[in-house]
Amino acid sequence: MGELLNRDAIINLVIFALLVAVALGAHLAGDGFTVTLATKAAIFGLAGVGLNLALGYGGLISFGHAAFFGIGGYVTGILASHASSGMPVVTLPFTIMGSNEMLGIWPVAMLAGGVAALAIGALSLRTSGVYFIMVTLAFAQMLYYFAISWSRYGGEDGLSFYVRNTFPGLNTFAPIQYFAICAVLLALALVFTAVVTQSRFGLALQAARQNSQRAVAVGIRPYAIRLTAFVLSGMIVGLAGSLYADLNRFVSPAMLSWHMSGEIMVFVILGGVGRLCGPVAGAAIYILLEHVLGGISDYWQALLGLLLLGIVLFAPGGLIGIVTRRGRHA
Amino acid sequence: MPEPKLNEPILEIRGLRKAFGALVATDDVSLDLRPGEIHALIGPNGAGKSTLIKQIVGEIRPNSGSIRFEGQVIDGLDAAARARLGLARSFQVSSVIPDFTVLQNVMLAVAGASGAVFRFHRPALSDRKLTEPALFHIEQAGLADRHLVQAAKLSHGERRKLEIAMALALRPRAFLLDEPMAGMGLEGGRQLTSILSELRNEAPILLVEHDMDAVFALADRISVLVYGRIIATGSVAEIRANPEVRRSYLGEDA
Amino acid sequence: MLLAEQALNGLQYGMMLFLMAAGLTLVFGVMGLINLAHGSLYMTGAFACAAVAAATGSFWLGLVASLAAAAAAGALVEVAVIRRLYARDHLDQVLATFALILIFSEGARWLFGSFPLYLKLPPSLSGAVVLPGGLHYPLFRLVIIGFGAAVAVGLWWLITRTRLGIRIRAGEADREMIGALGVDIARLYTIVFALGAALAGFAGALVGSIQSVQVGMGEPVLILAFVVVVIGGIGSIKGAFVGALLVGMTDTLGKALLPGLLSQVVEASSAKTVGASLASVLIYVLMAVVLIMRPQGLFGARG
Amino acid sequence: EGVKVGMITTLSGGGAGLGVDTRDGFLLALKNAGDAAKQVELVIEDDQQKPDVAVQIADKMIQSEQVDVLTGIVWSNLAMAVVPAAVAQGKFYLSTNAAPSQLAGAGCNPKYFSVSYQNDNLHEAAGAYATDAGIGKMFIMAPNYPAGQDSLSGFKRYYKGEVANEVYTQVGQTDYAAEIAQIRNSDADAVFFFLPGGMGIAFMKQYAESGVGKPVIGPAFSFSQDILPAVGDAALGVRNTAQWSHDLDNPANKAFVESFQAEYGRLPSLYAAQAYDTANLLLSAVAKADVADADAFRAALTEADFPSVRGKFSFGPNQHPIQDYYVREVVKEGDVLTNKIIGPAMTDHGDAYAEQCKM
Amino acid sequence: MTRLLELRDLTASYGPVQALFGISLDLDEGQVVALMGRNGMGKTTTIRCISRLLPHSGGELRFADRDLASLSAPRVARLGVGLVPEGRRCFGPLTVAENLTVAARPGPWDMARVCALFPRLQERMGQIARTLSGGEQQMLAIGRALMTNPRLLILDEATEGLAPVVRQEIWAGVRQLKAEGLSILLVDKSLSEIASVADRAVVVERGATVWQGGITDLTPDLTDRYLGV
Ligand SMILES: Nc1ncnc2c1ncn2[C@@H]1O[C@H](COP(=O)(O)OP(=O)(O)OP(=O)(O)O)[C@@H](O)[C@H]1O
Ligand SMILES: Nc1ncnc2c1ncn2[C@@H]1O[C@H](COP(=O)(O)OP(=O)(O)OP(=O)(O)O)[C@@H](O)[C@H]1O
Ligand SMILES: [Mg+2]
Ligand SMILES: [Mg+2]
Repeated sequence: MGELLNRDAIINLVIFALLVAVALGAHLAGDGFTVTLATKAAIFGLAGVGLNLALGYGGLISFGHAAFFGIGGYVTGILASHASSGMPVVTLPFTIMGSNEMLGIWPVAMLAGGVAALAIGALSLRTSGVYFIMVTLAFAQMLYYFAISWSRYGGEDGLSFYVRNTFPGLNTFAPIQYFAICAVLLALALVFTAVVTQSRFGLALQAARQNSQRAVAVGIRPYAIRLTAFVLSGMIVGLAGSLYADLNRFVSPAMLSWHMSGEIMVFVILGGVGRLCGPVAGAAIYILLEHVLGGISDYWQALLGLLLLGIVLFAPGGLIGIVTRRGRHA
Repeated sequence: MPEPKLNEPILEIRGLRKAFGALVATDDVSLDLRPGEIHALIGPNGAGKSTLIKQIVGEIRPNSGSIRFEGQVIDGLDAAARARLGLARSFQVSSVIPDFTVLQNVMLAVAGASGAVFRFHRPALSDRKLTEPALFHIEQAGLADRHLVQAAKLSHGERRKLEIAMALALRPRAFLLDEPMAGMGLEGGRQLTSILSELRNEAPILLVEHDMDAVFALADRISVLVYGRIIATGSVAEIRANPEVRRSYLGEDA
Repeated sequence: MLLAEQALNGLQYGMMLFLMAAGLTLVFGVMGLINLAHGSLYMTGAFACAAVAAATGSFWLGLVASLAAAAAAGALVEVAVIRRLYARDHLDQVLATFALILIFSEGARWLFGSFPLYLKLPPSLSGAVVLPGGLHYPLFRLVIIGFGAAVAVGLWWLITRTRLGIRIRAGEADREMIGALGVDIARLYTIVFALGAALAGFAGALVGSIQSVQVGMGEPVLILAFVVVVIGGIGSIKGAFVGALLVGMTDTLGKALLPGLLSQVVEASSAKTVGASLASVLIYVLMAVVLIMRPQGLFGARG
Repeated sequence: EGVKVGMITTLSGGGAGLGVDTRDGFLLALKNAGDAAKQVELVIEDDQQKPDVAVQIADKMIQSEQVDVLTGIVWSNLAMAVVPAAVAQGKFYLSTNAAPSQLAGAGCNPKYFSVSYQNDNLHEAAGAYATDAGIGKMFIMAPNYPAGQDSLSGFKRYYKGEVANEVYTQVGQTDYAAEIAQIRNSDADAVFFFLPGGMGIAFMKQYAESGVGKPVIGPAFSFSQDILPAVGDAALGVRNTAQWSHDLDNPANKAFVESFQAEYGRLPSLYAAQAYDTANLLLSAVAKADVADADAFRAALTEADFPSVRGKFSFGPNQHPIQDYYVREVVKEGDVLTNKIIGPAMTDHGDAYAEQCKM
Repeated sequence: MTRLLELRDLTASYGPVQALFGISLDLDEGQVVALMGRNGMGKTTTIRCISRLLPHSGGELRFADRDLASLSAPRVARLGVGLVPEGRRCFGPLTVAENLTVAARPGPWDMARVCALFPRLQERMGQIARTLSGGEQQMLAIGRALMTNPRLLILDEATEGLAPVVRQEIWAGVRQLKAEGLSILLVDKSLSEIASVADRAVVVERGATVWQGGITDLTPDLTDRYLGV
């Protein structure tokens, strides 16, 4: 186990270093767009890392994580747009002003993601299997339709806030500096996940996934364990949503759509379920494919489909599974 | 450990009843488990033995009746809470965490019993508060040299021993074992018999078993459950002699 | 009168949903496979029908073509892809069938172009009829109710009364064991999947002829069909049927009544939009409530 | 010198048809311009109809490819995601289609031009037409999102009769039985609806089946050349409003329609016509001014000195068109369904937001 | 007597882990052969190989003069191998009647005959198999295998987890089947019952055959050595 762990750690480091290297190289070559793509990979990777906590380690196949992604995004968009208009977000029961400070926005986005995950998780976790997949989807769809018709913040048209929020000491509009912010947050999330999954809680979470009846019999409440994992997962994904909103300076219901949920899930599966850096590799490869294939043909989505299909059929452990030549992770 | 008064039952079941639709699986069952004893529960297939165990551990809720454990009424507690109080069970079909090693499985039980699973930072594998007791119980169950093997790769008999180790790790006040001998083979069965007879010194055992050789060798008392009702309770000799038991369970020539 | 018509609409919409969900239930419930590409097979049927109807001028030939094309596509997909996924968990099925959606959609766009196609009901099915009570009602919607009921009965009979159905259910319970008893489950599953696909294609052709036939038409249907299947309980034809009617009624009556009801309490102009918003999430609320009350769906046996 | 143009439009997925027409119309104008088009360097990217992807492409075109002008977005929500940031970074944006009200009123910008219309215009024209036609009571319907809400207010702005009922449908809805029942049971004389894309096709077919038979009025979107073949005969006789039609009688239009058919083998749609005009507007400005001199270039654009396929065309104070709107009727020419102009709906019409625009 | 089943030096693996290292076994038409060995020695694995649920990696596997190596599990079943697997594996959601008909093939065994053998099943025809008691499920599993009209019936721990009285019924059934001339391969831990019904025994140890011969030749020192009795 110990020796394998080391190999995993090396792979994780390599993946993360590659991402940083690509961004830095592109920056030095003056290619801002590739830096943006790397930033997108880091943000989607972060969302994937969040989902992986629930899905990979906890076995909670959520088809509704776009809800938390979108909530994080909307929190950011709403706070930023209120900051620029100077109108308070809420006046009753107490006044909340807008903000364009990332350091102020992130905690709110994570809190909102976490609270939503608590509510959705508390109800959804009563079900399991395919039912769980579908209930989480249902909750995300509710939010999606709500956002579409919520005209106050743009409804279907979405909400633009034109300038990226600020971070003390950095010019967030410079692609490489914004990448740095996202990469650091991603690294923190990876460390957090690594620590949590090795902890007692992680042990209990993985036990509850594999055999919840057994977990109960040794005095563990799977429901509480899973709900906690789901909330942590929602918080991380909420943060990713906030970063994505800032990347685009724009949020829209598309962030809440089932396509988004599906894509986050694809990053995780593509990279390797339950592997620390799997989602990062998955997101990076997905974005790379999207970008490269998009140049080849108008019908590039079909090529993407074929590639994904090939990976499922012939590399069941995901991309990292190919590298380590092992099947699905514990 | 505060010992309860001698012969005061550790587990007292009173008037338990559970119906699945029209089928009454547990029909007004009352039963005691006393310190230091092995109390065997036998009865035909479908008599309601497993259902009774599931009610005691809190996996399913009885329709009526009450369960006291070490003097405390536990009817309102969920399964996890009962496990933490020291009700350790094994499953009719063995149930372990397949991808975990033997050690991780038992550590999980140690962690669960301590009630402190919401610990997020410290690596569990190097937590000596978990590993030391776990290794001790693995040794107790006779799996010492197998603690780094993945549970899925254990043979049937080893898996049953792992279940015992996990039960021990709960530092139980009572064991509830559902057919531990099933599929054990002759030799494995004998080994398990000797482990169980040791175990009764740790805590009393409620033993559900169809292997009559084992039951007759181990049990201090036997209760016979038929169609959800206890039709007889007594010593091995009394039960073997009971004509009703011979007819409905043991068979004519037993 | 309006309420009666809306109730009939709800029934009809439910039947339409059932038609769309029937194939999914079969594959999803009976074979335990999450098939996100169900909507693509639905689209395949609609496109095949439109293409053949345009080429031959006969809607009926198109309908036959939709069955054939979707069944063939289904069989191909099963043999090439799905067969390798039964033993895997739901995640791999999700990813693989997600990939299939991309392939099907872009394939259809490549073959048929980006613009919607023309598919129209034949004169014998179109127009309105007068029902007892003087209600004018489109004939085709009555036909849909008929088809829906027929498919429901047919499927129910197939699954519960025929040996094929018994074998399929046995295979779902224990795939290896049914093989050890001499039943070639692989071939059986190909047949079932093709049948499910054919039903999807058939629904695509029927429903497509009063909706739009275009790339991506299967996606909203897919989600609705999943909602229906899950509300009813996975693996239950009866459940899918009841679920479909429930969803149909809820959606139709919600749309028809909510804005009006709301305008009693809030100011009229926002009542329209707020009511419409509420109506659009109503079925998801329904699903969430059903699953929270009964986590295994209305008629589901397993968790 | 010359100008570098970035076109962001939808070329894959379900909505690709509109983007393809936009691209083809634009390319055709460049082709027809001959040598003059050498001044224009064009890069085209697919936005997949996703706002976030559109933003990222815009960033790329602005940061890496240093385009001067952006164009091509079909959908309002994508435009809202891209345009404000693009013009804030000093780029011109010429809209080939989407023209949300936010960008016409308080959010107007010297670098933003709509060459198509303002989103409300076709609905306003429909309202005006309904008034002119003396329709006493209307049933009006649109999807429940901002563009839908704008469309009904646009209609009501110029409709003087009584609104019998106002219904918002679900975005992406495919079954309209409930709404049709409400139409049947209302005392309205006619129906106005705005249901873009597949929603409109589904509604029209189901409406025709229902036998309700009240006349239908709509904006051109559901009767555009790309959609008509799919709606089929159900569309026959429907009155719809547009600022352009392939049978508009002017030389520029004749040349456009002919060359489009010759080049692509199909009739052009509204989107193709708008993109064609956009390209010609751009060419006219490039001929007069250097894009590096933003004020001069803007002035050249404002003149709108190009042969529009719409006949007369000029910009209002908010740089949205002032133009004529027509009522068209869906007819069959031989086997092909298409639109025929039956008369004007509004002349020299601007939009309701211009006065909020402070430039 | 003709040779019905013949295994020569069969080897097989679960993924990278080899489980069988050389199983040899002979079974003649009409014989009852007991496969014996301690826990985890490869009895069930051998049976899975015979049913082609697990591909063997080496050695020879013949049934009714055919090499089974290239045949699928359903083909082998249709050749006449009827399996009563470890753990019963009745089709839980199906009724008793459906479980019996699901794989029925024409022959002397039909519903009526199975019910005559196990009258209890007759009473429970419409019941969902999942809710049967363990003993009834075991009878159902045997009945289900018989309905395929096998030439060889394989019973893997068919009496595990059953009440003594039910066990006696099952053994009575097995004796009756033998009397009717059916060939049977069985695994069980009750030595006395095996002795009363089997003709021959095959003893496996660590995935290899270590002894085979007539049941009467299975001396106490052999059982002591190999079975730990
Ligand atoms: N969830 C349930 N729903 C309906 N019936 C049930 C349920 N669980 C158990 N039963 C029925 O209750 C009765 C008792 O079952 P139980 O498993 O307790 O028997 P048992 O005594 O343990 O039998 P065995 O010795 O065969 O394990 C059986 O008839 C069984 O079919
Ligand atoms: N699915 C599996 N994957 C890996 N190893 C397995 C698997 N099934 C069995 N084994 C291993 O193969 C060996 C033989 O197992 P098998 O089940 O054939 O034994 P058996 O003789 O039937 O024992 P029992 O009396 O316990 O049923 C054992 O060492 C076991 O651990
Ligand atoms: Mg039991
Ligand atoms: Mg075995």
